[in-house]
Amino acid sequence: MTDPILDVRGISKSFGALKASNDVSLDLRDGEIHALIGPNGAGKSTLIQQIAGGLRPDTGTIWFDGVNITAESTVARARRGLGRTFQISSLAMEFTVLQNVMLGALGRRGGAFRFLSPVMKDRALLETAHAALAQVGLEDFASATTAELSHGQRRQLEVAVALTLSPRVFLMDEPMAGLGTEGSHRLMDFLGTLRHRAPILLVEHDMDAVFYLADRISVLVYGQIIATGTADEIRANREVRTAYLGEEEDA
Amino acid sequence: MKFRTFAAAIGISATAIAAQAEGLKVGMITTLSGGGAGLGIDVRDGFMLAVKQAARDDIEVVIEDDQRKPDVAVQLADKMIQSEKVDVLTGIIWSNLAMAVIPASVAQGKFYLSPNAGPSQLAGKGCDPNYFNVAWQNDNLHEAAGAYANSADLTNSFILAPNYPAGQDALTGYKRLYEGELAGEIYTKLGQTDYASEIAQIRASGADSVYFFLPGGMGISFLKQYADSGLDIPVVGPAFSFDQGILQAVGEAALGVKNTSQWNKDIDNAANNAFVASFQKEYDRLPSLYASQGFDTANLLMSAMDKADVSDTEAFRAALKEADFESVRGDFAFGSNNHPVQDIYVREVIKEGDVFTNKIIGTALEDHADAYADQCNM
Amino acid sequence: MSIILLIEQVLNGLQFGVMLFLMAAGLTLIFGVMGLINLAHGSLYMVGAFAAAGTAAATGSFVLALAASLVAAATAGAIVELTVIRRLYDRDHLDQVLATFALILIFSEGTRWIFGSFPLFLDIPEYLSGPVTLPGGIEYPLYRLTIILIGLAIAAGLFALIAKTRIGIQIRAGESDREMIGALGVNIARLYTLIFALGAALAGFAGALIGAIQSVQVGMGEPVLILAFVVIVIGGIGSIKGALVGAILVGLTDTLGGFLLPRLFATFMDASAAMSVGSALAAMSIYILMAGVLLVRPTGLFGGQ
Amino acid sequence: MRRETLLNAAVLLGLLAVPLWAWASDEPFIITLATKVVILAIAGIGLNLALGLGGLVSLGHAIFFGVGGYAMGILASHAQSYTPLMEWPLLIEGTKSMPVIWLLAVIGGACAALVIGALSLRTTGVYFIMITLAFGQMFYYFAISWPAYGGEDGLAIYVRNGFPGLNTLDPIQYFALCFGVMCVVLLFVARLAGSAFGLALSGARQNSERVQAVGLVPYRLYLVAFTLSGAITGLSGALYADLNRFVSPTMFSWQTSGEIIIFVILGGVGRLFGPVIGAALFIVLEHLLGGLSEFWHIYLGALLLIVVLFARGGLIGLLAGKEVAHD
Repeated sequence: MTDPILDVRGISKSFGALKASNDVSLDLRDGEIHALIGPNGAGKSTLIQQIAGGLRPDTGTIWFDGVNITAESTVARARRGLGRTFQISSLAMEFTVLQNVMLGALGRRGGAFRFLSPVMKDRALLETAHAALAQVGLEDFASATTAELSHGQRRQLEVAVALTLSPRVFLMDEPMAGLGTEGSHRLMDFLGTLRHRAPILLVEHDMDAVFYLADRISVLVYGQIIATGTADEIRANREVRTAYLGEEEDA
Repeated sequence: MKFRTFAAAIGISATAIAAQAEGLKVGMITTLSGGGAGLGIDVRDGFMLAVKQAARDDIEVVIEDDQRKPDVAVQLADKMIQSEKVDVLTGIIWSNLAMAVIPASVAQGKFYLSPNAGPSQLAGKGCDPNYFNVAWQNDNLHEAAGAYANSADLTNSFILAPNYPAGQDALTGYKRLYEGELAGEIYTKLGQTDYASEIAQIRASGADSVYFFLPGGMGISFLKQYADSGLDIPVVGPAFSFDQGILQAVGEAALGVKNTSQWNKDIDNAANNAFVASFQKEYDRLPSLYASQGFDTANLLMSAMDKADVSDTEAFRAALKEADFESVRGDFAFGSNNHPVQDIYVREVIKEGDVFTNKIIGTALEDHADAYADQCNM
Repeated sequence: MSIILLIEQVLNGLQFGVMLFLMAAGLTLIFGVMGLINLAHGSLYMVGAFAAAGTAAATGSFVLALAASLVAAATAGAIVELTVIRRLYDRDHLDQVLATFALILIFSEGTRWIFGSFPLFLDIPEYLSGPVTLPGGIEYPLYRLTIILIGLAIAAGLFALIAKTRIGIQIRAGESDREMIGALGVNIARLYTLIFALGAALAGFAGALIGAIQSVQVGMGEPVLILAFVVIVIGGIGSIKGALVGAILVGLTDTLGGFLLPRLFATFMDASAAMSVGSALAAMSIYILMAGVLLVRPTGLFGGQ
Repeated sequence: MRRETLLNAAVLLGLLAVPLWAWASDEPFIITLATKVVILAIAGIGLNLALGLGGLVSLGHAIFFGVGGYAMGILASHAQSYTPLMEWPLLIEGTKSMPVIWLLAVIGGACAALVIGALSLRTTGVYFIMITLAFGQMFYYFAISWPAYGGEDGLAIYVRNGFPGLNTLDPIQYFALCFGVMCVVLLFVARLAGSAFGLALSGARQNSERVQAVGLVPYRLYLVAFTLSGAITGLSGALYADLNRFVSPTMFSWQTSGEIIIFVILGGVGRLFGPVIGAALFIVLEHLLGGLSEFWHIYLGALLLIVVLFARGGLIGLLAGKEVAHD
């Protein structure tokens, strides 16, 4: 078995008295989808932010491909190949679809300090961008304004931008949120194939999606991981049933 | 393209302007909006009153508002010269605007008559035969205050002014003739409105008098706060802080304060009596120092027009230099650098009925010229 | 330099700071609750001063003049809020800056149109004029002392208003979560108008108090406005406590800077040059203070993230 | 061709035609006004780079305008009085050559913007607006009380500086020179907006989190934009000083910063020609309204209010419609 590409070791983060992350460890291996689930307020967002670089853990370390990245900035982590999609669509809304993807391609090339040559005529960048759009099936919308896209299309575009970075790992924060059934299914199929390009750490509320897609599932409750295992193991786990799924059913 | 002409507003009919062929065109650039507009309005009103009284059809006045911005003034001067093709420029209130406009204007062969500002550079090395100052050289009133301090046996003055060129010149002017000691010398922030700190320092300094140059709102604030501080050391200032326009806003706080001026409404001569009466009738307020300067400027100009045509530059210049007009301040002559040689009086703030005003109590300097005339080569 | 002089300067700094607080409190409340930058706050200060001067001239009563300043500024504030400001709440800061800048132009020239270009008269009432002797033999103007006390009383009142009353709870709720107060069933539109009028009244009151010792003229509001902005930025925008601390800090820095810096330079320069360099630096001192604070704490001393 | 492109072409042609007409009919002041429009437009184009493209609301651009102005004033005043600017460690003489002055104005504006930007960009939002205002006030008070170059009086230069092959004193020739500079600046900014840098900067303005997630550092993008913006505004300051043959601390005042923002808004934020149209409109208004009433600021204020409240795209937005995303 290969070493995990992303390895979170015992991180904790407190806000005052609230322990948002309490000695959390989890890892992500090549070719898998590892889903992170948990009730509202369990600390999923805080955890994702620490992995992406927006927050720094109080203790513990985060390793990426054998390197300790705990102290690195968001930008540095992105350059290493941590491709992130956001919970709320985070795109440049005034841009066209193509421009958004070009932005990713630009990031991949590293450095935007070219001042006079027209970027939208840069062949190499355009190739990367169009390829990414083709993969998510948005090539027909290349010149549409981003603000005009439907919810699901914006999700696809987020993934396309992440793809331009040729990431080693995807970090996806609730990609299914706000999608209709049909949109969810299409995205689920797509993510199912995407895991072979790079493994996915998936935070998701949609339990159908999670149990359909995930190779492994970790359950986060009150900042602690109470179980990690395959879909079947998690379904069978008594602690999870009482602490989490039960609650969910009540709610 | 003409944006506005005030000639119509003051009663000269448009046909009269059209008819005059050999006439003279005056461009007045002055401050009519924003802060300090009161001064420009007074100069304009004084000037236009004289023009109206003369009732002549060979003078046209174009008035523009510089908003107290030097760059606007420069552009207006360009406009006056290039488009309006005026012969004479006048009207500027502030020294920094004067420095921006006058050198370039006289270099282009125009006459400039200053109704208010008199920066030292233009009285000395930068003097010009076409530039005439009808008010004073900037230092004059401050010098007079220094001289007054000597005569009043004040020997330990505390002096203050804003930290900008006119302020620095003011204190230099005071010190030029003043013979006593200085209890302190402070430069305040330009536009400062609270003088508690300075007043505390005056109190602690043991001074026997205070001299201040704080034009406009700064002076009002200073005087009110000084009066409230309980200090009873005599205060002396130049006329600017005690002028008709702002005296009502200072109120009781100014009562009894001595200030120096080359004009006051109680100077007893025919020209002045007529001016004060007609100004009050026309505008329904007492004339200010600035109005008197505007009035004199117009009369000087028209006296020269009677003697020479403006197209004959040499003759017109000589006619201006003669200063053959009835000045409201009495005797008036130009020195070698075209700046006034005149008496400067000491006034005291009094209350006439409900109105605060000034009365002359003495003469600080007689036939006083300025300190820069020697440096002027012309 | 005597200790008495220094104490007197500290009092002056305090008085200046307290005045700035009255301006800054309204600004910071309006920003904290409505997220609005209001450049026209200085105009409300001017409105208060003019209303007070007009009333004092007509009635001769200083108390009535102060009351008039409160009413006039609050009314002007409410009118402006209802007609213009409420369209700006969900706009970006740039739009707010421009629209309220436009209001300054309209207010200033409008006032000049009504009252003319000459400064108006407003004086300290007889019973508050002249100096009093404080313990230690310090002679200090009674009026300035009164201003300090009134200012501190208003500060205490504001803190109590926010901590104890129903409106205060709504204000605090509004600061933390705008949607929540809607959910609580509060009439947000009315609350906003009320807060804006309250801020305006404080500014107008400050204008009237200061108008009595300075000159009441068009354009008097803008220098104070800039200082009030410096205050709330130093204190952290939205924080009343920050406004108080920032105001006192700015008041002391400005007063003591102008007093001490020239003396400091005089120890190693000739007097006249020291005066000119020292006062130039003093004029810049509060802006240097502000830049310094922001560099260390980009959201001010008491500002949230 | 798109409507905005047509409009832009019409503006350029109009801006050329008016002074040419004035030249033919001997109205030199109209040429001076047109020159002022062109120069203020350059200042606005500079600001628009930071404001429109980068979303940086700077209330301190008067600093760079003033730095450019004083670069001209200081160099020319030394040349005028034949005193060297500096004798030690190396001899630097004043100059009356526009190209040299422009170079220094650009460098001066850029350096000031680099330092101020590096400090100010640590803050965001209102704090950024206010800290740039604070830096502006520092420069303003410094210029007022610094006696070496005239303090509040400013510096007057009696003869306009020279440009090889032109008689700059002739209004129409100076206009042509400024117009040429404006075209070069417009071209530069247009190229910049379409470049990799422009894309990244515009992305950072719309969504800074997104830009970071693709591995770009917004701070650096902003800083470079701010510096370039300062350089362009500095250049316009030197031109403006030469138009008036005069510099003064009012160039540094916060009202100047406010007016530059107004041009940009009146014309249309983020539009290439926004500042050009805005500056033209502002000057026309100043002279038309100024002619109507002493209280013309009231009308200016009302107009500005209407534009901000009801016509968010500025004049270009009204005439050319919503901005089209361009590939």
